[in-house]
Amino acid sequence: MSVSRDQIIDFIYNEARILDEARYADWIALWLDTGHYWMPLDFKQTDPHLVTSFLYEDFFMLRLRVERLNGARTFSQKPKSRCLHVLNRPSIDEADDEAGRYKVVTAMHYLETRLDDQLLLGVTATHDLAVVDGALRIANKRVDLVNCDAAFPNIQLLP
Amino acid sequence: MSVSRDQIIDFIYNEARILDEARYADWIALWLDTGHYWMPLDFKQTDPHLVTSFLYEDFFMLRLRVERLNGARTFSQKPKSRCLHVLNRPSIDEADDEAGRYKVVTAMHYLETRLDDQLLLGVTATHDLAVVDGALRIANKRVDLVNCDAAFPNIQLLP
Amino acid sequence: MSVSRDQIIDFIYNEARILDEARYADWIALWLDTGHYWMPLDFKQTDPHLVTSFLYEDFFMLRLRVERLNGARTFSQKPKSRCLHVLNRPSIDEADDEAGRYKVVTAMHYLETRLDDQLLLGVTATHDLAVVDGALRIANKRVDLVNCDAAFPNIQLLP
Amino acid sequence: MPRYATGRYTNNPAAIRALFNGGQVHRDVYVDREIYDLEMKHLWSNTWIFVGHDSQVPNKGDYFTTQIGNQPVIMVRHTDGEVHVLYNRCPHKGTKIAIDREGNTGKFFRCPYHAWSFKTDGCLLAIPLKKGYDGTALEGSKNAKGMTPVGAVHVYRGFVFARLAEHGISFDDYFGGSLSTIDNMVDRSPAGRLEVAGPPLRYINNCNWKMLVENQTDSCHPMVAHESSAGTAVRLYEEMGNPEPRPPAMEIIAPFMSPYEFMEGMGIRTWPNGHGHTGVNMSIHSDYSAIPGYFDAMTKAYGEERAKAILDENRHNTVYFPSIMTKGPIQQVRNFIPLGPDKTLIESWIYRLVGAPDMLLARTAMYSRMINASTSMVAHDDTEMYERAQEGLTTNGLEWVDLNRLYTGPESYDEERVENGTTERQMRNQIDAWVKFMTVSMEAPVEAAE
Amino acid sequence: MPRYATGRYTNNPAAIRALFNGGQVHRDVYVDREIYDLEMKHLWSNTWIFVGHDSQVPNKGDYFTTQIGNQPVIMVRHTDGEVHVLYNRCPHKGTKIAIDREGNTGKFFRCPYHAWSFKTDGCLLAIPLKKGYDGTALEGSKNAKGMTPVGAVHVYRGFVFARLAEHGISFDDYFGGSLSTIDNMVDRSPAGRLEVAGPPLRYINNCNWKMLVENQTDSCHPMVAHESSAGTAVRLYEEMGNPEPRPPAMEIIAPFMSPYEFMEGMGIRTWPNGHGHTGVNMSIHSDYSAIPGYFDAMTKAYGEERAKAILDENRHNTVYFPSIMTKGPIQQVRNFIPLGPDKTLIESWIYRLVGAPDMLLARTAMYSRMINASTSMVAHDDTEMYERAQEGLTTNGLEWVDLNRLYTGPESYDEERVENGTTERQMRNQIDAWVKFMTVSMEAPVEAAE
Amino acid sequence: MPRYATGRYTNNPAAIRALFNGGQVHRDVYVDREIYDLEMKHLWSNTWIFVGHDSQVPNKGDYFTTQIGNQPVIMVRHTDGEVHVLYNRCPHKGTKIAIDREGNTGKFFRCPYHAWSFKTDGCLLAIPLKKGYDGTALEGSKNAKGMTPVGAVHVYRGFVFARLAEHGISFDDYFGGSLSTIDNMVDRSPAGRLEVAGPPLRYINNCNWKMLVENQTDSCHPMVAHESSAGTAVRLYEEMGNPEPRPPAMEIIAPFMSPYEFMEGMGIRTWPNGHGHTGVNMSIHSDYSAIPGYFDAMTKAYGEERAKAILDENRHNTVYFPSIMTKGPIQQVRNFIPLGPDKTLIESWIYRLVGAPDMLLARTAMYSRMINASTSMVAHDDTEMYERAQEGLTTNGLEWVDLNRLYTGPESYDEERVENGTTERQMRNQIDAWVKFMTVSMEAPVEAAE
Ligand code: FES
Ligand code: FES
Ligand code: FES
Ligand SMILES: [Fe+3]
Ligand SMILES: [Fe+3]
Ligand SMILES: [Fe+3]
Repeated sequence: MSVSRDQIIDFIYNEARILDEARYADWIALWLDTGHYWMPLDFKQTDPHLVTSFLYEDFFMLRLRVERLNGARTFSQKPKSRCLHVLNRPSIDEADDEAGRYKVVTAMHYLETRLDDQLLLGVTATHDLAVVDGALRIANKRVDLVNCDAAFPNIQLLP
Repeated sequence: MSVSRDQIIDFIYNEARILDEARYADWIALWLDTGHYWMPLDFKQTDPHLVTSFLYEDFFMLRLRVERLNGARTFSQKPKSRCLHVLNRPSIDEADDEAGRYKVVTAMHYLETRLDDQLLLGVTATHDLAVVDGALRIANKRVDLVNCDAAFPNIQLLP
Repeated sequence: MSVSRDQIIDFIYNEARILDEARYADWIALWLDTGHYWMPLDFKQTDPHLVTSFLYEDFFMLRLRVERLNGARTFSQKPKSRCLHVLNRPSIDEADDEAGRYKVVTAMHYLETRLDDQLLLGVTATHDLAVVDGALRIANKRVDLVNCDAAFPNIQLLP
Repeated sequence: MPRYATGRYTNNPAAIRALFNGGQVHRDVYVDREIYDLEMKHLWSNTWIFVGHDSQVPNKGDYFTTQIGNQPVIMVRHTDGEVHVLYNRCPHKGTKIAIDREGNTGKFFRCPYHAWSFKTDGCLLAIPLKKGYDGTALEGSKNAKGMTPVGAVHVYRGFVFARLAEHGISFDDYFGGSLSTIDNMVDRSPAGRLEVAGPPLRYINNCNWKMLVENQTDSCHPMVAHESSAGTAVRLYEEMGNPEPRPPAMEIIAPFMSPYEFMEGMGIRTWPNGHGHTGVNMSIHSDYSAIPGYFDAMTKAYGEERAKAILDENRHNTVYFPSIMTKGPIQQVRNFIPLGPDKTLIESWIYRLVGAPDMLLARTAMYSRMINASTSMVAHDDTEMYERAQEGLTTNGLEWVDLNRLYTGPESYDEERVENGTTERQMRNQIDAWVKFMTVSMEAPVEAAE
Repeated sequence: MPRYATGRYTNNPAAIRALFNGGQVHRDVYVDREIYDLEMKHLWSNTWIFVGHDSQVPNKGDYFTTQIGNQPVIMVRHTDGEVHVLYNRCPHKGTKIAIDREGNTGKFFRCPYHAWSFKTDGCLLAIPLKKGYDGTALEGSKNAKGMTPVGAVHVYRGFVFARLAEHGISFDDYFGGSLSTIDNMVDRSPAGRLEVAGPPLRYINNCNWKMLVENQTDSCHPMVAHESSAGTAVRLYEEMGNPEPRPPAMEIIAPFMSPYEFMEGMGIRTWPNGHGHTGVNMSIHSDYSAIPGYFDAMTKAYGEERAKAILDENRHNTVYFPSIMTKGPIQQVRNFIPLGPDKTLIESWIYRLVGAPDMLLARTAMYSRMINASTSMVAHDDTEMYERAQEGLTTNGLEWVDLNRLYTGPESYDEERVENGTTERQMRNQIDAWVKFMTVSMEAPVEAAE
Repeated sequence: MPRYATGRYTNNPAAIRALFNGGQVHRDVYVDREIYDLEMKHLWSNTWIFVGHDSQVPNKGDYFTTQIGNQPVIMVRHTDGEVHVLYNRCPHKGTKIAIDREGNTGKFFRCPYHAWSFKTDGCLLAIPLKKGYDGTALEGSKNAKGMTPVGAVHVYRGFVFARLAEHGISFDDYFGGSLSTIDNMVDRSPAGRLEVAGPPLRYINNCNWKMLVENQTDSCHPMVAHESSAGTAVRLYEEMGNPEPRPPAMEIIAPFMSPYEFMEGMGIRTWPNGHGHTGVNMSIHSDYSAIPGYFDAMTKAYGEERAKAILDENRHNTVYFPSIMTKGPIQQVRNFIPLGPDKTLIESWIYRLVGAPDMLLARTAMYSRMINASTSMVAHDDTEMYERAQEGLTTNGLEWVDLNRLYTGPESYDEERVENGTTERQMRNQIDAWVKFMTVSMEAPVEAAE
């Protein structure tokens, strides 16, 4: 049930592109419904529960989030935001071909824009990928902001 | 008359580097003289003619543009601008080895500077490449700004 | 005493990650003690001695620099800065497998942050790598700022 | 100049008048913060400002958001079919009702904060839990009326203009004969109608808005400032051996190298209140190639004689002071939106001539991107000049800008005049109108009120 | 509004009072630069402002840097165990003594520039080469005292408040009965103690600080502004067939869709000096699921009856004017830090109920990220409204913000009152206090001095 | 401080004088916007400001663009070989004539907008279509003269200084004995000449320009603020077992750890009008290793005795108030360009000693990048202090900056004095000159004019 190194790297680039193209249904389909999208607040934070975070979203929250983005009365998205990821080459830090589990670390610069505003964020994404029925899926995703202790305006889309 | 995946990817990286190094004669040489450099104005614009654009440059305009950049009386380039592209890994969306035609999509962050000013743009480039006499050439190039509806200062060089 | 193309590329990505993760002891270990880290001041500068530079650091200066970053009384690093590199794919411009010397050019966008401040720099790194005892090491590193003639605030970490 | 206001100009019409001596203008007009704020309060309120084109809001409930001076407004097609212009501000707590550039709001606007709703003419429609306001001072307050409309709105052949001030000069008195350019632009449609074509090019220049407006009739700069683009195009074309068909750039850009003699002969016309145009006798648009089928369509619509007359008019740039420049042969409006004393947003719109071949729209679209975009070489030439001037004017060695070209003595701007195409009279005409509409309301009681 | 100060408000209490007519507030209160500067000088100096929680500095020498209004300060635990609040400014040349968000400085502060040192109560400890100052005017000058402490500090059940002004209203007189919310929050700890849990969420809103403060008791906006998040959550959950266990989001976010009737019944209480809270009778926090073991712990600590009483209190948002909002059921403080007339930094802190199960802290942490972060959907809804209002208020069509809901005549804010949960009385109460503390020191001699 | 001007200082010399009491300076001097604007208008116009070095423009037509205070100027070598300094502003519409940092314009400048041309001394040369100005008011206006030269220019041993004001103190009266440092720097060239070496390091500090100027003679900060760099270097070197040859950093950076005793003995000299230097008796530059062949070259040029005398002078930092700091042993000029009350651009130039070995230039280049760049560890130490102080000074707990060190009573700054190296007398000397040149022109009629 193993996958090739290229398949893993492709998966990471593909996810970023799906987000940039706002293909949210496709994006949700990449996830295992047990997964969490975690954006820690604290530098090198280890506990997602007893310290708060920017995001610690279960599958329901992720679905809610993408549903909301297209809602008729989602005023903060009238007009819509857009984003563009540029990824450093992903690094496969851990690979368990037996279990079909992979840990991939990717530094990226994330640009989010709306009307005349533009926000640039430096983030490091850590993907836990799992092979299910021969296909790669996101088991968990952690996104660390390089300046997690800074004050931010709205960040409405997902790095 | 086919080329390898690596050759295509290398071509895209190479073009960006040529622009960053302001080797404009080399850059013009990459083009088929029937090609257009299109930077649409509208989000997901389909018509380059009856809706205006940032750029829809034929070969003459491209040559004029690079000629002008080095002109003795090009005051807006005294002093000169410089740019630096950082590319996401290019994705070969379509490949017709028979015809020797390839469509490559590349997200990138484009930095343009002059004196103490700096402008960062998020763009997605779509290259139509053609193999002519065994060598890859740019048949057409489309560059979409992630925030195409924003107001911009001068953008004097080419993403 | 040659190394593979992939090993060279991996080395470049790895160095950037080490800097982003502030693993400075590891970073120093990448260097030959005869090396210089050169960040020229002038556009296309050729002489590191009779024209000044942002940096022209010998091994002692590099060690001093990283020592200082963790010093108890390094007030400009209380709190600390953090950085994140996103690299264009490195290009191996010269390879002498005989001598085990390689020249690698890499465009990158470098983000440095501290508290609520963030600085984005466009740089091109040129690595002279040497194979010593079968391992790659940094013989010299040159970093050119795309807007080297601009005025900058503090740049406290290393692109 | 001081970066803060010393109150030198507020409620001081004499000081405003002293900024223009007929041939020269004081640099404070371009760089001073207090002057800018007074422009927003007086000049941009007392004059008629371009808002948009009614084809942007073809259907009931269609709206478009923009600003008049520094005032955010909404242009909307009301249920009665009329176009209304409302301040983009909820009477409850001030929330902007819409910030989408455009959309359709149906029969009413609904504020996204507490759901107060308003008819598309601004009138208050409903408030949730309305009873909470029974017997309160909301009733009878201006807030209870709903979204406030601007002072006056006038739609002229599809172009929507507004005056913020409730009272002031009428549309006709303000524009007078200058409307002939809009007439010509619209008449060029066999159907006598324009339709907006796509979104505008939007670009920022770090300079005062007047530098752009003055440049529109500046006939002594093209052969100098645009040598880098137009001059290079001509040279490049020659090097290629003048191949036919000519690249479009040769038709659009090359004419910018026309010599001084051409510019002199072209002529400049000025109208009262700061309006005027270049290209009285001919212009850089004169030699555009004929578009197959267009003249036939025009003849069918107007008869040959009238059609000829319409197409023989080759005006270059017409300034409708202070907010726009438009053309006849090219269906374009350049909208100058001030963002600060040293920052201007330009929105460049293009329009389709209803009933005319697509090629005319294609040419207008091409002209627009070649001449106006952030990415246009010709625009790079101009912007460089504006932004250098904005910085240069901060120097104290010289405090005056010179507009003396062909100014040989006192001029009356109350009469329509045609002069040598290189005169700076139109720039003087603009500053004359600037002084007039800066000061006309300066001592009105409304001042005291604030 | 003018972007520069015309001096309309400085030392002009009458002009300040004229900005509030009982039911409406003039927009200058939210957008005017001079008003903002006067707020920093008067309102934020004369009132008691939240600084932090003493559990942030548990040990001697522990410090935390923040700001009171626009004044950088350091909160530090002195060697005597007391918490002190000092201006973050070296008496020599003004260097900030520390800019780390927090740390431990040991027995003394040492300026990084020339090594002047200070005890942790601010008193000057030593100067290198001290003899260089023998017989100089430094001796006897205020600078020789060391780091200046703020006017007054009061720690209430762990929460540290400070008043910049040396003289003024006392802590108890200022907060009076409003302290009951803090009591309830702390009483919810079986140990009667809170502990800070992690760093705060920090986010920037491009609006005036008062827009955030007013929103805290704005019970007519959730079902409208939050329909996109809460409404969508409800729909999505239904589409899934209301599975159990409910996703946490349904407990935290869904209640924002509560109907007007619920909001009316919820009730609003106001206290003198601008303080007040929503959720007198019940609130959107009422239906939170019970946490295993918690009630037992509470009973053990307080006895069943008292425990019930503490937990039956379900206050929603309590505003301690002007600087924070806090809750009872959720151990959170939202700190509003003004950065300009149109810019506010919000820091959202959470606390552990010492002696209570972790699950309560987990719920508070979840609430905080779901409702408050830059990445929170609910915060996106609110921020959109604030920022639209900040821009909308610059329009000149209407100069007043309406707060008339359920305002049927003159009100006294000197008495504690409970009213219908949809009243805007608490917003009026805030503006009334705003006027009071803006003007109280306006003609004091200290003015002349500057 | 108020962010807007209350007009407290404009035309109010008494208020300016009240900002300095001999030993302490009011923080408005560093943070107030109105004070900053007045500095540009008075202090930076009435004093002699560094422009550049004549070796930057060796040939006729060579030019260099920079600014004097906030005024953009061009330094150019005229056809007669003289260096001229002109305001960078076209007399037509204000366009900056050149914005390249440097270049060669040939025999004349040509404005890029409408091609007015000017001789390299600024005189109007030609206007296209000149006849358009016949009989107009341009003739006889100041604009017709061409590009305006600054008030006065003086080249001293290659260094170009200018005074914006037309009338005022002469170059010699202004600098007096302080020129001895420039003399020593230039004398160190066997040819008695310097040549600029490459572009300057350019960096931005978010602080007032005076914080940098005061730091130049602040001998009590190095061992404290630079412990992180210099102290660490010393420790690291020891850990390595003091290897020889010493790393260059040990020669350049380590001396910043010199003890107070050294600093005291070093001595400080002050001259009238705010000038002064550290390192009267010796300095951190004293122990620089000898460069092979240099002394021979000096002896050949000057004779041994004179050569010794020149090289025995080891001045550290010399401040030519207000705009630069320079050294003798290191051929460097640090140019302080104010960009706002809280923003300063520093340009750090280095020069070659004509006729001396390359190694001296190499050392100067090394010193410059190790001590001055945005990337310099030593600069990081200093910038951190300046920027912390800029923010710290906004606190209201203390309004005065202390400069009392070794100030035991009224001092006269009109006499040259040498004192203990740790005195803050030179900082007081600067503020004294600041008051003098801020107020000297304050009531001149030119005021009324504006
Ligand atoms: S602000 Fe618009 S309804 Fe309340
Ligand atoms: S500024 Fe603090 S010791 Fe000098
Ligand atoms: S502005 Fe210089 S010639 Fe017109
Ligand atoms: Fe032009
Ligand atoms: Fe809300
Ligand atoms: Fe220093």
